[in-house]
Amino acid sequence: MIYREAGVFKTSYDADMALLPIPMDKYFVIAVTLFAVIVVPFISNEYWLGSILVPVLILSIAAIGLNILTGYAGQVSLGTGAFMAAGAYMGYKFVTAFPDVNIIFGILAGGVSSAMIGIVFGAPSLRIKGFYLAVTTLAAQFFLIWLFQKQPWFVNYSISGVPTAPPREIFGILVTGAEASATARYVFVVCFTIALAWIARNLVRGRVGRTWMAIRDMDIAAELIGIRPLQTKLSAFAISSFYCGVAGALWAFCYINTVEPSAFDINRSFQILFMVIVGGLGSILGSFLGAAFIFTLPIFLNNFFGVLGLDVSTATIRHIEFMVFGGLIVFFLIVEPHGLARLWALAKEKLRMWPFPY
Amino acid sequence: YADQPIPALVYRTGAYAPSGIPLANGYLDYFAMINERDGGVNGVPLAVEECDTGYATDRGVECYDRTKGTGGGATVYSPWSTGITYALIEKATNDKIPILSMGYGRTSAANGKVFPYVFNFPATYWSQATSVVQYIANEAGGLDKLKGMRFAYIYLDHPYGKEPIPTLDVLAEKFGFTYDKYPVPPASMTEQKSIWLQIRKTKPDYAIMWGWGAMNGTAVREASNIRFPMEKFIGNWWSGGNDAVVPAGKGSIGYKSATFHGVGTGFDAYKDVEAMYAAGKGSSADKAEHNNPLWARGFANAAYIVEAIRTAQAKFGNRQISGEEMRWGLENLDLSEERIAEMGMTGYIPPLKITCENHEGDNPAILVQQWKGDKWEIISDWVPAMTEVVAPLIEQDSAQYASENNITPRSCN
Amino acid sequence: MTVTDQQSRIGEQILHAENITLGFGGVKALNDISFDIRKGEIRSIIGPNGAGKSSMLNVINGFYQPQEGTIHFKGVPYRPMRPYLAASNGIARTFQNIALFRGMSTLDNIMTGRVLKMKASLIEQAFYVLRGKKEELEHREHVEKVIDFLEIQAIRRTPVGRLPYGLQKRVELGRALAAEPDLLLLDEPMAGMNLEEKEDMSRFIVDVNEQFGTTIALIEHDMSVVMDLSDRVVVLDYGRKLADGTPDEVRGDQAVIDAYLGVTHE
Amino acid sequence: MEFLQSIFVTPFVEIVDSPYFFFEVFFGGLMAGVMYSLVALGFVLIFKASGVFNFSQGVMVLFAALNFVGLLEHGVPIWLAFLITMAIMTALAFAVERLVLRHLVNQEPIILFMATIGLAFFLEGFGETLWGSEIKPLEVGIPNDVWFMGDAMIQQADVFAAVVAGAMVTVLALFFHYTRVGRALRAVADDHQAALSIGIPLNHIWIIVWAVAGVVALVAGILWGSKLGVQFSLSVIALKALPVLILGGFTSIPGAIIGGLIIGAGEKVAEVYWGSVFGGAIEEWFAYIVALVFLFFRPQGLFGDKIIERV
Amino acid sequence: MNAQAPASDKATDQVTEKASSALLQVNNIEAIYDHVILVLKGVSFEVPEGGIVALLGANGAGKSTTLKSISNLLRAERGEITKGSIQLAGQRTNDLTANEMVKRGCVQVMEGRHCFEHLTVEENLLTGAYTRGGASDVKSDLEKVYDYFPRLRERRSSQAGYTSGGEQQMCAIGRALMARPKLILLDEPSMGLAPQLVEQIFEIVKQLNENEGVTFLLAEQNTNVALRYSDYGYILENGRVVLDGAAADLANNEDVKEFYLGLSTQGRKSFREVKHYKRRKRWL
Ligand SMILES: Nc1ncnc2c1ncn2[C@@H]1O[C@H](COP(=O)(O)OP(=O)(O)OP(=O)(O)O)[C@@H](O)[C@H]1O
Ligand SMILES: Nc1ncnc2c1ncn2[C@@H]1O[C@H](COP(=O)(O)OP(=O)(O)OP(=O)(O)O)[C@@H](O)[C@H]1O
Ligand SMILES: [Mg+2]
Ligand SMILES: [Mg+2]
Repeated sequence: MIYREAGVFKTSYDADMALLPIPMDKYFVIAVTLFAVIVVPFISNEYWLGSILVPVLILSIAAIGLNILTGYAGQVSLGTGAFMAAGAYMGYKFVTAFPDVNIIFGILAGGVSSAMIGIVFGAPSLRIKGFYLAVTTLAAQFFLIWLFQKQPWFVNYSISGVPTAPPREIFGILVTGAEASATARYVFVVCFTIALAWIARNLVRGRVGRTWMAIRDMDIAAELIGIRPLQTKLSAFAISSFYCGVAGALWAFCYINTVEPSAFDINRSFQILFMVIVGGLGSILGSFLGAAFIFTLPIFLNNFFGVLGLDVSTATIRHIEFMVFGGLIVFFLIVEPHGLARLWALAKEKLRMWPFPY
Repeated sequence: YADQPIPALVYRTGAYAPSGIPLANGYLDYFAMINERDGGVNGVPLAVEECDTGYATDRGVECYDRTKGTGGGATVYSPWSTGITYALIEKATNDKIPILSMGYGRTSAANGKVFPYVFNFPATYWSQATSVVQYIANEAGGLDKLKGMRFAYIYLDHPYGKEPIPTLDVLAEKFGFTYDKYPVPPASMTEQKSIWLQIRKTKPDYAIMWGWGAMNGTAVREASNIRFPMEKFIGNWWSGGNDAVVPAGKGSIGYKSATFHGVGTGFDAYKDVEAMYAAGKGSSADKAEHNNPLWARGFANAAYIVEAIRTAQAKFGNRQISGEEMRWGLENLDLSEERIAEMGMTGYIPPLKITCENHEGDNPAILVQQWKGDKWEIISDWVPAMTEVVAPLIEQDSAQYASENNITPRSCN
Repeated sequence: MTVTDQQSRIGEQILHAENITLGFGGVKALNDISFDIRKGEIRSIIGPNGAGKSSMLNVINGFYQPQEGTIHFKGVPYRPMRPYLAASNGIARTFQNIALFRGMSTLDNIMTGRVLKMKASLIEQAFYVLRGKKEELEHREHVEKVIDFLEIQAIRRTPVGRLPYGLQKRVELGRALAAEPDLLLLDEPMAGMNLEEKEDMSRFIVDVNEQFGTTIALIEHDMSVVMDLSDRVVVLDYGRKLADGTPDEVRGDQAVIDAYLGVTHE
Repeated sequence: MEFLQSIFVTPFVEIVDSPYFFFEVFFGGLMAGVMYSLVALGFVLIFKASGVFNFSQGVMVLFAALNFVGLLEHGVPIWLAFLITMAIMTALAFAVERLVLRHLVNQEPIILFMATIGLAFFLEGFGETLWGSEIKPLEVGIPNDVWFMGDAMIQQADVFAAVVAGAMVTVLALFFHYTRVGRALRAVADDHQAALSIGIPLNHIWIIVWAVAGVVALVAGILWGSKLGVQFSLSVIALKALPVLILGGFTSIPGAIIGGLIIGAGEKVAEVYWGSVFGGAIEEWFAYIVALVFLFFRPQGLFGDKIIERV
Repeated sequence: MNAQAPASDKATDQVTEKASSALLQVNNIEAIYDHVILVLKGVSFEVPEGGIVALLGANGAGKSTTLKSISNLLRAERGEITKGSIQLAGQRTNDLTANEMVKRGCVQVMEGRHCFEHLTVEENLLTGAYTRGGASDVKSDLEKVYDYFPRLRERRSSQAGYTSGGEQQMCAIGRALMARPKLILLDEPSMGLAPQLVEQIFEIVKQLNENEGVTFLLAEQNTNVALRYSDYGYILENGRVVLDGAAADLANNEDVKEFYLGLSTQGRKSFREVKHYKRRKRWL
């Protein structure tokens, strides 16, 4: 037995209800966290920090957000991009309006305003269900992007329409804008990610999380045992949008350094959706796995052929990249419809039984 | 000598591929030709590395980060996308790598005091807007004729499409014409019926288009559907590729567009390219594609870069030059008629002089080309921009930018 | 059980349904039905398939809105009635076609039974502090009692979707019990169970009824169970009320035999 | 005040004082709607018959069109090209069933949805590797002239498209409702496992619908392609089909066309008469708002199957 | 299939010789869900041509799984047979698809109804006849089913999703009959049916069996009825057959009496009187 949960006895419900009841998991997670915050910045170079890890982490936040909505509360949404945009634009407004308020609040402000918008666009979910709802969330996608484009107010009337993320410091270190070092931006983002992931975990295993899942699994039954559908769904929309908003703000401030609509177009929404599904619906861990997988796969493939040094035009590479990408998504779904997270869990089960087949 | 690393952020895939492919081909063909014909720039071979952005900003940023370090530091970037350009301006400035966003990107970057590392010669959107109006005036027989005219402005509802609006407002003010705005949402570029029905109703004197991707073709198509007089329909230089006229077939004959370089097949430089093709080198393109203004644009862009490298080498020696040195090269670029003739590009690109404070060049101007059904033809001579109109706008916007990002403009003397 | 302590167990009316009429387009699922449930009794509803039994329960906990008639619960009339109101008034139920939250573990399923009793704010939950934490623990403790009571400790953490039918029914009962209801509606809790399990189930029902004094409305097709457990039985037949009385009265009733029981077999 | 006027008064004044123009806009809208319906139809077919929300429908349109022009460019006569492409789309259906659906029997809808997105990526890459990403003109002799009704101008091409769409819808609707296979298709959509248990061969069923959807995609591709030229953007028109889809109802074939007409006319009229008030380009989201409003009263769309809620 | 397969196949062949009359043979099958959850641990039994065989056993014993493995519906639940073989009329059927099984005349009525919600009751029944193509006698069969279940005739035109639990159950059974199968696998047919309907259903089973020679394999909780109507029975306990015999013998087996029929020596005891300390006996 390599991995074991048997033989671990809990003496209190407190212990049993801890975030990670199984010591092995706990140590693992703690180790990873410390590693991410302390070690990574030193061992990895600027490209990895700035162009792989930062975006992956930010997208993970968004993925967690969508996962709360789709994976836990069962409301499929295609409007993620718009909610990210809301975070980005409102965050920008806030930061420029209050230049000397700590940037952290700027980011959070983005999240909060996005949450409010989320509530508005979540309202139809009471009556509209399933794919019908999914498609209606596109209304949010298109309307919001349109709005942010149309109203010069959102970009402080800059003629170009694409404001750059203002540089801001924490403890005298630049964390946003292009001048900020990759390391600083990474640490800033990773802290956000960890905090938000932890909160998400608390939420989904607690009361509100259970009500979400109840609504997801059988909304009528849920209502009959006293769960209020509207409240529950809206809370899911709000929190989900909050996460997306924060992600959007970080995306604009710590990654692409500009607040521009096309960064949050419908393709973004789909990208996040892939992450959630490939990673695993209803799994925080999955959100991370999914984000990492979906974001890095194309880049990997793209480099991969380069590495092979075979003389194919970039176009062909890109097309093959598309094919492989699509192929892999299907492949993974077939191997394990419940995503990478489930694969991980199965692996653990196998480990538990190892060396016996089952 | 170490090779001169030139990462090429191209897009041969995605929604904008039809425009991206010829651009990329032209761009790469010139570098390839230099390597083939002269064995590089003064013996320094150009190491061109493609990275496909698919026109997506984040992908472009990733490409930039991935390639900026290669071969001892990238020389210069041409992002070929307004979005990517915006995202790269600060990054590149930090990394001391110049950006040549030729006829796109941030117009106010023309102010070299605030944007030391960004160049957008030979002309900016705002200059272009003025030139287009100028051209219309010329056609009508004088600026005074503009009074009371009514234009339709069809644009991609995106920062790119909205850029010239401030300029047009000023001009409308100045010359007493009016214009209706018709934004085309990026997500439904292919759906313009309502717009063209309105145009059919309002019967404007001219239709001006700031389009991109599938929007161009659709617009021309719809225009021909409602029987709009094509010679009164003029697109900007990104609406002047073959992709704009192909869908409408015969219907698009007569459609006009701006360009900031010559088109056609006659130029001497092209002969060397064809020679290279014959030798089985160069891009997949065949000489037929040379007629596509977008190919020519990529080609011209590369030519400017190579000339800038020469200029830099003249100062720093014939070796691989750094991004910073390249910046100097670009800033001191001075293309005389003679030099252009040597390049075999007479009539293809105008003489040009870049200075520290003016990164747009000394005489922004456009040509107007017209689609003849099988090829584009230049039907005007250089139409200069109204710099007196544009300059203050550039001042204003770059000033706002500087203050927002607490930049103190450098002095140029 | 002797008559006397039955009286002591059973109190006054807790629920009273008057002339309930419910139709769906053509079909009249319920036609002018009136009956009452007394506190602490086990009240069975039987009748042929499609008689309107489940519909009756759906009316009682507000999932269907009857076209006519009113329902008094604990003396207060209510209509229209939203399901979650019914729940907060103390009506819990199980379903004919199992309606568990398939994606969740047994534990979580039963915990959801207690949502109405949890008051922690979102923030407290988010940071798992104060009430956020306290409640989780308290209620977990109560839920564990339920789990022990139903003898399902072993499957605490199994996703219910994987459980065999019988156990699912048991978990569903657990979820209902967790809410500590005053009135418990059971829709065919023993369908698809073998004798042993039926015995267990009956045991639970009786205990719930006797220990916690919970009033129970029971739909069941297994006559022996119904006759043994219930204090009073109401018989529905295609929307009409056919008979109402003690098991023995009902068993004797010819109409009931024809319409429903058919040949008695034991 | 004068904002309110520009919303509630001016537009109607305009409508009244140039009715021809209104008719033109309205009719143009209807025709645009028909074009959406062509794409929506493909969605409906597959959803109705297997409960799969086939996101790759848009790309299938592109793929079909690419093959079609590709063949034409190689000098294949139109009718032959059409047949060959049909064959290709059928082959595609086979492949999809074998390699994808077969392994995902009885999974949640969203998983299948996701799989089709994966498929979309693959097809896009595949199609463009085969035929390249350049824009290709498509000329199949669809009438390109105009008729005039008074001042109002009517595109013959639009009318042609409308006729084609109408014909397809009628045929398919009849097929689904009155044939044994049609019934089986609906059964599959309801419950894969039960369908299996009574011997409905899921794989055949799926091949059938995907093949049919493929052909629908081809027709859509040809009509759109000859309008825009065959290029990547063809796959994006799927987005325009979605509001049509929910408005008409995922499971209703006539719904696809009627939804299309409503959306088309609605958004065009809105854009022309109210767009300017809001700064233009509102039709993009307006379609969704319209759909939303309808859904609020009929959550299953105008003609979709009622969502059954029982306990 | 894994390594043991050939071996077990040989075994089967011998079996085939031994009892060739068996319409269905299940030889030592192991079934597993999700690659990890082992449910059937070597189940063997056989169903003779024209017989009625009952599978009894507690919840989770694996009855449904067994039936699903026979009808090959297991795959649709990410389950698979990892060992052993199943033979229908002497031919190995492990690798057939579900609809091929139906074509060969083996239909399963699944546990928990599974009607087609959006189709009307009648359409449900008609789809049942899918494998028979456009056969002309479908109409008459439809009538026959309606005669069996008059209630269905009343509700024929309402969507199955809106019918009551029992009505759905009837619908599911009727649907299976429409396929004119040789072998019907009934999973808990009596579940949720009113008493006289239960009797009725088993009467129907009997009729079909006698008049039309249909063979039945039923997984049933209502041991009492099941044993009265079937002629042979197998008792399953978590994945293994623990007892089998002629229905009559089983009915008289003391343990069966006590734990499945609830008839202890002093007759049936009331459900109220069930004792908490009741010894729960298991064969293993
Ligand atoms: N939502 C509904 N829409 C239409 N008809 C309905 C609906 N709910 C119930 N019915 C009909 O009302 C009648 C009673 O249904 P109900 O479920 O109450 O029967 P039941 O007594 O529970 O039968 P069973 O014992 O089989 O569960 C049935 O004929 C059913 O078809
Ligand atoms: N889809 C599934 N995934 C995982 N495990 C399953 C699945 N279906 C059934 N099982 C497991 O297989 C075992 C047997 O289930 P099965 O349904 O065959 O029992 P059963 O005898 O039919 O019980 P019942 O009489 O309640 O129907 C159960 O322990 C159950 O947990
Ligand atoms: Mg019922
Ligand atoms: Mg079973």
